[in-house]
Parts: sequence; C-alpha cells; structure tokens
Amino acid sequence: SEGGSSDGENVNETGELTIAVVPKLVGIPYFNASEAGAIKAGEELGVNVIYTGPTEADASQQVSVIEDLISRGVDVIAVAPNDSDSLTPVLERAREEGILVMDWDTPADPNVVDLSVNQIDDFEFGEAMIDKLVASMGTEAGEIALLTGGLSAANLNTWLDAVEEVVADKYPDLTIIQERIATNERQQEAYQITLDLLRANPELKGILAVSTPAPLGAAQAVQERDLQDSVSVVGSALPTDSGPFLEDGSLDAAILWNPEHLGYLTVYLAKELAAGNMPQNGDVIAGEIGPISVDGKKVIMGPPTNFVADNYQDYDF
Amino acid sequence: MKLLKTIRLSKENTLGFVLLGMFLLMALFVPNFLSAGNIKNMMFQLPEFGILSLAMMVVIITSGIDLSLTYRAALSGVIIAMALSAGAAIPVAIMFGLLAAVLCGLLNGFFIAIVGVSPILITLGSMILFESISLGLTKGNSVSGFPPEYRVIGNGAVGAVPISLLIFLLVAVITAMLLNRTKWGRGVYMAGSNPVATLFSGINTKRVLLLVYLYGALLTCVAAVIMTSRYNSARVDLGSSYLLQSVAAAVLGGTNIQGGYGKVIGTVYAVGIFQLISSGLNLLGTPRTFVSVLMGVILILVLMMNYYYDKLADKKETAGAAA
Amino acid sequence: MKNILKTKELGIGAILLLVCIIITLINPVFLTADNLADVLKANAVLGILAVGMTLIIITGGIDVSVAAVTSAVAVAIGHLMLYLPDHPVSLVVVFAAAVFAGTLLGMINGFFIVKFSIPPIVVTLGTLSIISGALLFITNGNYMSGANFPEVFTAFSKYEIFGISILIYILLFFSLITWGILKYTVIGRSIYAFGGNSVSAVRVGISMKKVQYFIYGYMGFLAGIAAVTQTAYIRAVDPNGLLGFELTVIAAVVIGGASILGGNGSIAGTLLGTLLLGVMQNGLILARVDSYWQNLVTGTVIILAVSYDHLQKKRIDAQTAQIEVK
Amino acid sequence: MNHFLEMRHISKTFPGVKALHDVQLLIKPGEVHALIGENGAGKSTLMKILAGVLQPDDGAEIKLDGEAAAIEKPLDAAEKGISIIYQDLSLFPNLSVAENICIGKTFGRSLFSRVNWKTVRETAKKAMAEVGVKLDLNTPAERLSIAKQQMVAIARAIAFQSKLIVMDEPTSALSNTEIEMLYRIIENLKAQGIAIIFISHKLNELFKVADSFTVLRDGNYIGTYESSEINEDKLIALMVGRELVKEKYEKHPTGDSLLEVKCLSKRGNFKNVSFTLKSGEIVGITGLVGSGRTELVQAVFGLNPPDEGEIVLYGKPYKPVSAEKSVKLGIAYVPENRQREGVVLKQSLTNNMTITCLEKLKYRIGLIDFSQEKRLAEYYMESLDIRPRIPEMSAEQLSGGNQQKVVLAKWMAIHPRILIIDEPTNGIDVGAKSEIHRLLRNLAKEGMGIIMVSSELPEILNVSDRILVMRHGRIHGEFSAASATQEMIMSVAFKGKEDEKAESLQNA
Ligand SMILES: Nc1ncnc2c1ncn2[C@@H]1O[C@H](COP(=O)(O)OP(=O)(O)OP(=O)(O)O)[C@@H](O)[C@H]1O
Ligand SMILES: Nc1ncnc2c1ncn2[C@@H]1O[C@H](COP(=O)(O)OP(=O)(O)OP(=O)(O)O)[C@@H](O)[C@H]1O
Ligand SMILES: [Mg+2]
Ligand SMILES: [Mg+2]
Repeated sequence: SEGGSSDGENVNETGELTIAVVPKLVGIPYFNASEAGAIKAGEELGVNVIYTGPTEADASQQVSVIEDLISRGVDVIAVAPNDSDSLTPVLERAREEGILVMDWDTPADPNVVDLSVNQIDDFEFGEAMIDKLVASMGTEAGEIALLTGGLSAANLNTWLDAVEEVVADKYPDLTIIQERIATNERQQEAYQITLDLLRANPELKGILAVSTPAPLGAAQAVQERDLQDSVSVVGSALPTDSGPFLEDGSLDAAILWNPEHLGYLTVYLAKELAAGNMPQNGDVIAGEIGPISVDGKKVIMGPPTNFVADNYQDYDF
Repeated sequence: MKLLKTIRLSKENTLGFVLLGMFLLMALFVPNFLSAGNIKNMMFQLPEFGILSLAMMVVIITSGIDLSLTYRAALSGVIIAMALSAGAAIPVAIMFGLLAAVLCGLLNGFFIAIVGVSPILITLGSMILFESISLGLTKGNSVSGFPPEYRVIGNGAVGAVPISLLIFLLVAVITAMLLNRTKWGRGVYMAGSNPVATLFSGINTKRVLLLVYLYGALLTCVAAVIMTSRYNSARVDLGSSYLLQSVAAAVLGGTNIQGGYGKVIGTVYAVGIFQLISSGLNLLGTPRTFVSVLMGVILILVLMMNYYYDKLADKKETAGAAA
Repeated sequence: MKNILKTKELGIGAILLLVCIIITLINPVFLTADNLADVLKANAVLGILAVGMTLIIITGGIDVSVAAVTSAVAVAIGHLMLYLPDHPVSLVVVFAAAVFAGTLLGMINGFFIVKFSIPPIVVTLGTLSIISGALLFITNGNYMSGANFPEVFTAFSKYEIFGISILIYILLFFSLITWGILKYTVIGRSIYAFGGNSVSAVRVGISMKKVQYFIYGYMGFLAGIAAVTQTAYIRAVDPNGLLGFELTVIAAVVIGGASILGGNGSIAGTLLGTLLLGVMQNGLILARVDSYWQNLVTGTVIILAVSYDHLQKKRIDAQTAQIEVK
Repeated sequence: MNHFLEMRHISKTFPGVKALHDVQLLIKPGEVHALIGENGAGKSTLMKILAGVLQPDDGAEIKLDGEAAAIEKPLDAAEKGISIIYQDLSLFPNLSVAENICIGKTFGRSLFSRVNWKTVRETAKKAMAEVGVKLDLNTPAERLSIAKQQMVAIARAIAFQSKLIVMDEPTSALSNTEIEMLYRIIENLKAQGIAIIFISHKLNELFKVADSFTVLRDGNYIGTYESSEINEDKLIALMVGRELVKEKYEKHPTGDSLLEVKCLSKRGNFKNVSFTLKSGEIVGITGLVGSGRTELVQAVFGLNPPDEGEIVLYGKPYKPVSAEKSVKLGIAYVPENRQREGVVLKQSLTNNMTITCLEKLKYRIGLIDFSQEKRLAEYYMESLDIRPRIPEMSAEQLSGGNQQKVVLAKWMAIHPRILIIDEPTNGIDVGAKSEIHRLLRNLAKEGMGIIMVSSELPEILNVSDRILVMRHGRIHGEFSAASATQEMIMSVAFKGKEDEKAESLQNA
C-alpha cells in the first residue's frame, strides 16, 4: 500500500476536505488496520485522507511529520501521539494556522485538541484484561507476570497502571513478579522472555501481555512448553494473528477493539468537526461501529471485544 | 599542477553543489516547497540533528564512533526535564543536564582515552547503560511541565530565524574554529591519523581524546536542550532515530571513517541534504519508508561520485605530469 | 607461546564463567540442561550472524546491513512458503531460496565495496537504509503467521535430535564449517592476511576483490540461513523483528575478542561472545532483576568485560615485548 | 648476452610526479646486482613494476630468459620466479611464521583449495633451515624482532623457489652481525644460481656483496657498472650528480651538564644505566638490535617511565612521566620507526611540522595564525631543504629522507636543548645522510646536547663525541670517539664470544 497518502498534488487546490491521520508509526499490523479503516472512510465520505507517520515510534520524527503536514495545508490533523507532551507545541502551531486538531488512539494534551477519539476507557480496558485473566486462571491467588511492548509506551503504561491498581484493590492475593517486563514490541523477544520466565518461575499462573505482538510471543512459549492448562495468557492482540494460539488454549483471550473501526471513526468525526458538528453522546456512526459515548471533547468508541477460540474467525483484522 | 589543484573541487564543494542542485530541483518540482511554512519547518527541524551529527563527526575524526550519542542526549534531556519539573530555574536545570552529559562523556572518555579500549565497544556498552538509567529514572514515562520561557529555546525565533538554528550555526562555527585553529583541534586530526606519532610529538593524546568525548558531551547537552524545549518533554528514546543517521551524515559530509579527516562544512551540507530529502518527500506525500530508501541511495551515489571524480582528477594529473 | 594465543579466548571465557556462576548462585535453575538448551536455541540466529560477521571484522570491515538482509530474506521465504506444498522437498527449496537471496544481497554490498572502494560501513549503512525502507514499504510491517507455512516446515522447526533443537545443530554446523574455512582453506587464511596487512596481501598475490566478494557474499549466505532459523524459531515472519539487531551481532563478535581494526578474531571467541550476551539476557530474568534496571547490568558487564579483555591483552603484549636484561 | 631479466624503456608516471623515465635494468643469472640512487630516485617504484604491483607506462619492455614477459599482477611475478622482499618486509603480523613463509604461492592457486598444514610446516621448516635460523614456526610475526622478521621474509622468497630475489633495503634494521649473516645467506643463494637485486644506501657494504651496480638519479637511468670498474666515491658522484665533500669532524668545546642519568632501571628493558650529557656534546649509543637502547632513550623522553633511578635535568631532579612534559622542558625525540612514530603520513607537511609549537603560533584570541604557521613551515622546508617544497602535500608522498627532515623540522621549531635521535639515517641516501650528519654537528656546535642511537658504526664513530655501548640492557663500555675503533665497539657489544653471538640472535 502507499501508506494511504494522497498523490503529490497541492492539497489545497482540490477544494476537497483533507484530513491527515498520523499514527504512532507506520508499518505495524495494528496501525495498518486503522489505516484501512481511515482510507475506507475517506472513500465513503468523499474526503481526502492522508495517512502518514514516522517509521519508528519516535516522538521527534512524529513532530517533523506534523510540521510537514502543516506546510501542506491540510484541514484536519488527527494524531496518535508517541509522547503527548512533545506534540503540544506543534499542535498549537497547527491550530494557529487554522487547522483542526484531534487525537486518536492515545490522548494528546487536552488543551490543544478540538476533539479526542478514544477507542476505550483506559481504566475499563485494564480492568477487563485482568478480570479475564483471573477468570481464565480460575483462582484469585498466585503469581502473574506483566509483559509490555515497551517500558516507555505511554498508553501501555496507562493500562498496566490500571491493571496494577485493580490487582491491589480487587485481587490482593495476586503477586506480580518482576514489575513490567519489556519485549521491545517483538514477538520473538516476548517468546524468548516468556520461556525464561516459565523456567524461572515454575509457580507462574498467568501472563498479562499488552502491545499486539507480546501476547502472541507469550502464548507461543506456553504452547511450546505444553503449559496451556497451568498458565493462562491474556493480552491485547489482533484476532487473526491470535487464531492459532486461541485454538489450542495457549492464549486464553485476546482483548482489543477493532482498530479498523477506530480509523473509520476518526475520519468520520474529523469530517463532522470540520463541518462544525460536535458529536453527541449516543450517536450511532454509520457502519458497524455502534453508539459512541461522548463526554465534552472526549469520544469513546465503545467497550473492548473479547476474542476467544469461538469467535475469532468472525473478524478479519 | 598547481592550476589543476585549484580547479579540482574538494569533496565538500562537490557536496555543496549537490545540496544546491537538490534545493533547486525541489523548488521547481515540489509544490509548497518554497512556502514560508516549509522553509520554517526545515529551519526548525535541522538544528538538533545537525548538532548531533557534528558531535558524531568529531568522534569519527579520531577514528572512533559514538554509539551512545543519542542515549546520552536523552539522558541529559531527562535530567533537565526532571529538574525543570521539580521547579529548578532554567539555567540550573541546564547545568544539571550538562553535568549528566559530562559525566557520561567522562565515562566514555575514561575507558576509551585512558584505559584505551576501542570506542565502538565502550559506547556500545554505555549506550545500553545510559538508556537504562533514563528508563529507571523515568520509569519509561515522559517528563514534562516546563516553564513557558524554556520552550522559547526550541520554538522561538529572532525575526524569521529560529533561535535553535542560530545555536546550531554558532555550534558549527565554534566547532570549526576549535578543530582548525586550536592545538586541541590539530591534535584531534593528528591523533586520528596516527596516535603514536602524535604522542611522540609531545601531544597528550589521552587528554585530546578525553576532551573529544567531553566536547561531544557538551554538544549532546546542547542538542538535548533544543530537543526537550522543542518537544516540550523528555523521554528515554528522545532522538534515538538520529543515531545511525548522524553517522551517515558525517560520512556523507566527507569525514573519513578511518579518522584523520572531516570538515564541519561537509557535515553541515550533508545534514542539509538529508533535511531536503526528508522535507521534500514529505511534501510530495511520499511514504516515509521511501525517504529511508532514498537516503541510502544518495549516500552511496555521492560516494560513487567522489570515486569517479578522484579517478578523473588522478588521470588528469598523471597526464599533466607525463607531458 | 601457545598459552598466550589461547588467552585471547580465555579472557572472555573467564568472564562468561563468572557470570554463569553468579547467576547459578542466585537461581540454580540456570544450570539445568533445559535452560541451557533454551539459551542456545534463543541465540542461534545471533550466533549464525555473528559467525559470518567474524570473517568481515577479521578483514577490518563491518556490515551493518545484516539484520535488514536477514529480515528481507525471511519475508521472501515467508511468502514463498505460502505456495509450497507440504513435502520434504519444500524444505530444500526454502533453504535454497534463502541462501540464494541472502548471497545475492551480500554480493551487492561486496560490489559497492570492491568496485568503488567505498568504506564498508558506509556501503552497508546505505544498503541498511535501502533494504529496511523498501521492506517496510512492501510489507507494511505485517506479520506472517506460521499457521500458513507447510506442515513440513513446522515439523522441521520442532525437530530435535537427542532432545536438542535442530536450530542449535544448524548453528553448530555452520560454526564448524566457517571454522574449517578459516583454518583450512586458502580463502580463510587470506581473510586473516588481508586483515593483518592488506598491502602485503596484494603483494603476495591475494585478490582483495575476491576476498571481499567472498566475505560479504558469505555473510549474505549465512543471513539466509539465519532467516530460515529465525522463521523456524518464531514460526512467523516479522519484518520489524530484527530492527537494530546488527549492533547486537557486532557486539557478540567484538566481545568475543575480534579486533575491530582487523587481523584478529575467531569463531570460538565469537561463540563465547554470543553466549555471554545470551546468558546475560536469560540470567537477568532468572535472577528477577527489576526490568527498569536490567540494562544497567548488561551495559556495565559489557564495559567491564571489554576493558578487562583489553587490559589482559595489553599485559601480555608488554610481557612479550620485554628484552632480556642480564 | 644471456640476461635472466631485461627491463627496458620503463617509465612510470604518478599524479603529479614522473617517477621513472626510460629506465633499464639488466640482470644476469646468479649475480648480485645493486640498485642504487638517492631517496626518491625510483628504485622501489622500479621494483614494484617488476613485481606486478604497479604497471609501467606504455612502451615498456620486460623480458625473462630472453622472452617477453607480461607481469600484470603480483601472482604473475611469483609464478615467473621473482620474489620481492619489500622495505617494510610485507609480513602479516597476525599470522604465524610458517604461514608468513608459505602464504601466496605455496598455499595453492585457487582460493578454495585446502591448506595442508603439514606441507606448510615442512616447507617453512626447510626454508628457515636454508636461512639458517631456528624459530618457533607458530609464533605470530608481530612477536619477532625486526631481524627475525627479515629472516622470515627471506625464507618466504626461498620457499617460493625464486630465481630472482629483490631485497629492498634489507639491512636498514639489522645490526652488523645480522648483516654478516644476511651476506652469508646471499652467498648461499648465489651459489644456487639465484640472482639477487640488492637495494641499499650503505655503499660501503655493497662492495662486499655486489657484482654489479645500476645507478638511478631522479627517475633517470645513469648507468650499469661492474664492481671491479668502480669505487664508492665514483658511485656517489653518479648518484648525486656532484662530488660530495667529506667533512672531517672537528671537536668543539662542550658546556654545562644538561642531563645526568643515574642508575636508571626498568624491568625487562634496561638496568643500572648511568651517563651524562653536556651541552654541545653528541653522545652515541650503540649496541646490538634488541639491547635496550630505544627503551632507554624513550624512558628519558618520558614514553617509558623507568622503575628506579634518578635523572637530573639542567641541574634539577626530573621525573620523566610524559612526552608532553619533556617537550615543554626542551627535549626532542626523533624515533627510529619513522613511518609509525615519526611522521603522521596522512596529514600535511605543515601539520606535521607545527604540531610541536602550536602555542607559539597563536593570534590575538588564542587561535592559530595560519599565515604565521605557513611562514614557519616554509622557513623550515627551505632551511632543511625538504623537497618538494609544497607545505600542503601529505607526508606519505615524500621520500624517506625528506620525511626524516620533516621530523627534524618539527623539533627544530621548538629549539630544544636536548635532542634524542634514534637511528637517524635509517633508509636514507648518502646525500641526505651527510646533510643530517652536518645538521647534527651544527646543532651541537650551537650548544644543543644530542643523544644519538645508531647501529651503524661508521655513523657512530663519525658523528659522536662519546660512545656508549649497550648489551642486554646495560651499558658495558664507554669510549671517546677519537680513540674508539669499530673492533673495540664490536667486542664490547658482543663480549667477543662466538657462542654469545648466536645466543643473542636467538633471543633478540
Ligand atoms: N603512489 C605514489 N604516488 C605518487 N608518487 C609516488 C608514489 N610512489 C612513489 N612516488 C614518487 O615516485 C618517486 C620515486 O619513489 P621510490 O619510492 O621509487 O623511490 P626510492 O628510490 O625507492 O627511494 P627510497 O630510497 O627513499 O626508498 C618519488 O618521488 C616518490 O615521491
Ligand atoms: N617487529 C616488531 N614490531 C613491533 N615492535 C617490535 C618489533 N620488534 C621489536 N619490537 C619492539 O621494539 C623494542 C625493542 O626492540 P629492538 O630490538 O629494536 O630493541 P632496541 O634495543 O631498542 O634496539 P635498537 O637499539 O636497535 O633500537 C621492544 O619494545 C620490542 O617489543
Ligand atoms: Mg624505496
Ligand atoms: Mg631500537
């Protein structure tokens, strides 16, 4: 694909509305899926969508990308910040130039956005994951491990903060070993580290993994050791990738929203915003997205979906 | 023979022409390229990368390499940010950042200059070390909450010229001065070519090398100030994507990877070329991944050009001598 | 004299031993056969690439594009496997395609290095940039799950001999082959000669061009093998999975005692370097070191290890340089 | 005329330099042919063409055994039985002695053929036996003394079964005994019908071995002469194109004591060394290679801090801790290995010459004043007659003699009170050599104290006022130049015993 960007024409000359959607980085499955949604929305709604972002999840590169988008004179910029603070100056500049600014996927500084599109309520999401893990483990006591894509990924940290909070309040008998363990957004590292973890902690009962590759790697390790019955794995993964692991129970559940819907919703709301319409609580968006909840500038797409062995085939992302 | 020498373009001049040519091409074919917004963007984006590339260049001239460069900048930035958000005055916070950078530089310098271990090994280790320190200090979160005046450094401008660009130009001029016109600078080039003969000439090569890593530390701190101010925050991976790019900029700028040669102006041109490619292609809506491809192609092409150019010049001179 | 030569590997071997002892004291699980096999298997790819990199570093060159080449080959065979039937021959086809593609990419590096005398680090920085950019452009970073690979490949990836994964045998096999090349062929000795004194190498009639084509081509060849190994290890293809891995590969080689200036280096040393890195990673988890500070330990160990090694060598040099005083 | 090798109409042009101009060289089988000329005359270039390392300009004619021979690459030369032992020996420091001997031809043609270590060791052993030196074949070459490295290089040529061996300045790093040994080897080779081309700047030696001479000057062929029909003075005249006046050394009064070394020791280097140096005096230190002279003078210069002993400099106690400090105190050191320790090859002549005195070239705000620097460089290029006179040129493009002058210039620039000079004329032609000797004497006359380490006895005897002889890290004798003879010095250096000679070679 072409990264979803338009051709080299001067975007202002077309007279069409141009919406720039900036992911944290391009070239990972999650953001590819949202790209598909954003592009689809662009086609259906008749707006020009530019989907472009840095090649690494690097805050400074993302700033450059947005600066260049400002130069290109787009109408709306919707960004999934790698680091919300670092975008504040450039987003302020965008607004000074008369560009509407939104965030999506991960919140930016609320003072500089006109609208914030959230897939989910972060706390709810964290709670949903740990609840699911406890349910799969079948016990509220024992050792669990938290795997994360990267120790410095803000949204993953928010979720894990929620998880830790819930554990402290609701499941005091759970022990989290070794704080958060980084897997560098790589399935291989998650796999390797989980093997080591299983080795080091024979009592381990559950693994909660955030970032899309981490649950897969963890599940693969569990599968290899044939520990499907004694170690539960729950995490945020895409259903198609999770299939093989859900099948044999090495992954108990993948919990995520539909990233394609998120991309679609972002573009949809951007168009509305440009037309001067703020979304209302309970609005039902075209397509399968369903009702959204709105609190001021903050839009929440809906509850997460649990993908399990029985239903993962119903999804194509 | 003398005449031929004057006609013969230096590597740096060739690169200057490449830069100019690319600028003209882009001005002609890339819409909005000459718009005030784009020019402004380029001026704001270039300084931090430029300063880091100069820091890398100085180390490469000594036939070393500094893999810890960007993580040191990040650590220094994190310290500044933490100090600022704890309410320290701006100069005090910057002093803390400088102190951190200098300590990192001392660590590298001690093992490389005094113990004598090869730079790639030590900086490989210290890169991992510095990253870990930033990570441990921030727990991976970004640190922000700066006074508005601090943000002026990276976002403010004097007239149309960004303050950060002025800082970069100042750094470039100072670096050029130090390298060309001080005893230390001469020591850097000489020790980069032949450390033994330089030592035997009564130059304290250990001190020269130690100062190189301290100067590199100073520059990373300057880059850290600009970055934290521009991005309004600091985190563990601040500017991490500049690492290999800065090596590429230095060698594209003509710096000899084996040491002993390298000019500030060459590196500045190279940084300019990378900036043009990046901005121009973004304006064209080219996928970002393609920018990386093109940078690789340019790197190899320019060096191929140098190769043919050298060959041609040699031939001319040989012909001249034979006549 | 022989002792002195051996000490090159002894230094790093001693450090490795020390690290192993410390980890075992903290968590005896480390010393179980299963765990050690895990460490080996997890570092098979690193080892294979490091073995190839050893040859390049002995000549005084460097290849920072290895990880990108490996990823590119992995993607290529990943796609290829979607079309291959479930038949043992498919396995042969996969290997053949992988080494072909890898060697080709390696030869391209060799071409620019030989033909235009551009320093290896510059050429490979360029090809790194080109290959990884193009790869991301083409694949969009999408994983390929191993579920669609032929059954025979999955079987291969799980295959064990005497309870030890086939991947470990692949590493050992190519280490042995490469050791043999270095020790018993003219090209192997030419690689050392080239690294020791390239001017003299030309004078005694060694073709620098051929040597360079060989080492970069062979690096590509091993990158092909590594790509198959990697794909078998994670049973998936991740185009981004090896981003930045080149530095780890180089680290393994230089920690193993190869001189970055050329002339020195050995397969045994490189394997020890690989093991040290692998054991560190494994050990930090076994020792339950706080994740935020794990790399503090890794970084410190690397710095101390290389410094110790350096001082050790310096001491030996100083001793041999002494003259007899009567 | 049955010449083994005929080279005619050889020209070679480098960018900016015409190194050879219509040169010829004719070699008979089994003769020792000396190729002589000043630094930069083109000797090495001619040999590189013979070796296939360089290609001559068009019109060249090379015949072997009367047949036209194309030598396009080094392997061609090796196949045709031509071996070159280069000035820098061309050994591989990281490879073993055995391999260094066999690499190339013996290893086999194809890059993928197998190395038979047994054959390699046997070939190497045989070749070393012919050279007549016993060495551990597994030792890496970097751990050998220069003399032994030389033997390895010769063994390589023998192992290649060469019909013609070229030796480019083989004696420059050897002491007299080792040179004697080399001559014996040469006689041996000659007896087997192997022709030898011998390049050297030590003319007096050449008459001991050479059958005939070819003289080059400034890239031009001057002539070929039988050794019976020519003498040293004539050769010098042919080489330099004028008569060299031999200066007789006049003793001049010495002044205050500059340096007193008392009981200086360093483990594994030297022991209990004491001597003094007065202003206006040239102290020569000689001895066998490996006797610790370099270590001693490096210790005084601060590069090799001693363990014990005292040094008094200008009447005050002095601890030599670094070269930097010594230079500040007016001590200069010209090292023995010019290319590695003396000049910085890749840098310009200006940079090389002013590195020691940059403080003096500061301009107002503390920056180097380029015009002053240029003037200084030009001044020394002029006064030491460094050629070509292009300060921007990189040092690697200069001949050895001129490089040595650049090193001297860098020290003249700080006006040192003490000059330490190690093997001052190693690989330097007669013309430049006498210039350097004259320069040293003039410096001494002006009051400088000079310590000169040299293995060349005529040089030691001609230039120094006082001579110290070292053996195994100790000073074993002191002579005044007026009364000393070569024999006296040799007997101290060797202790006069034949068996010790052999032993010292084994351990050097
Ligand atoms: N690669 C080169 N490029 C340019 N000039 C060169 C090169 N090699 C040699 N020359 C020049 O060719 C001339 C002859 O050099 P050559 O080394 O043959 O002299 P030589 O007779 O061997 O001197 P010496 O006695 O010092 O070894 C010199 O002027 C030298 O500067
Ligand atoms: N081939 C070599 N390469 C590098 N260093 C060497 C080599 N041979 C000897 N050395 C070093 O040179 C020093 C002494 O060697 P050398 O035999 O020149 O002694 P020396 O007494 O200084 O001799 P001279 O008085 O002739 O200079 C030692 O430090 C030795 O390690
Ligand atoms: Mg010569
Ligand atoms: Mg010596």
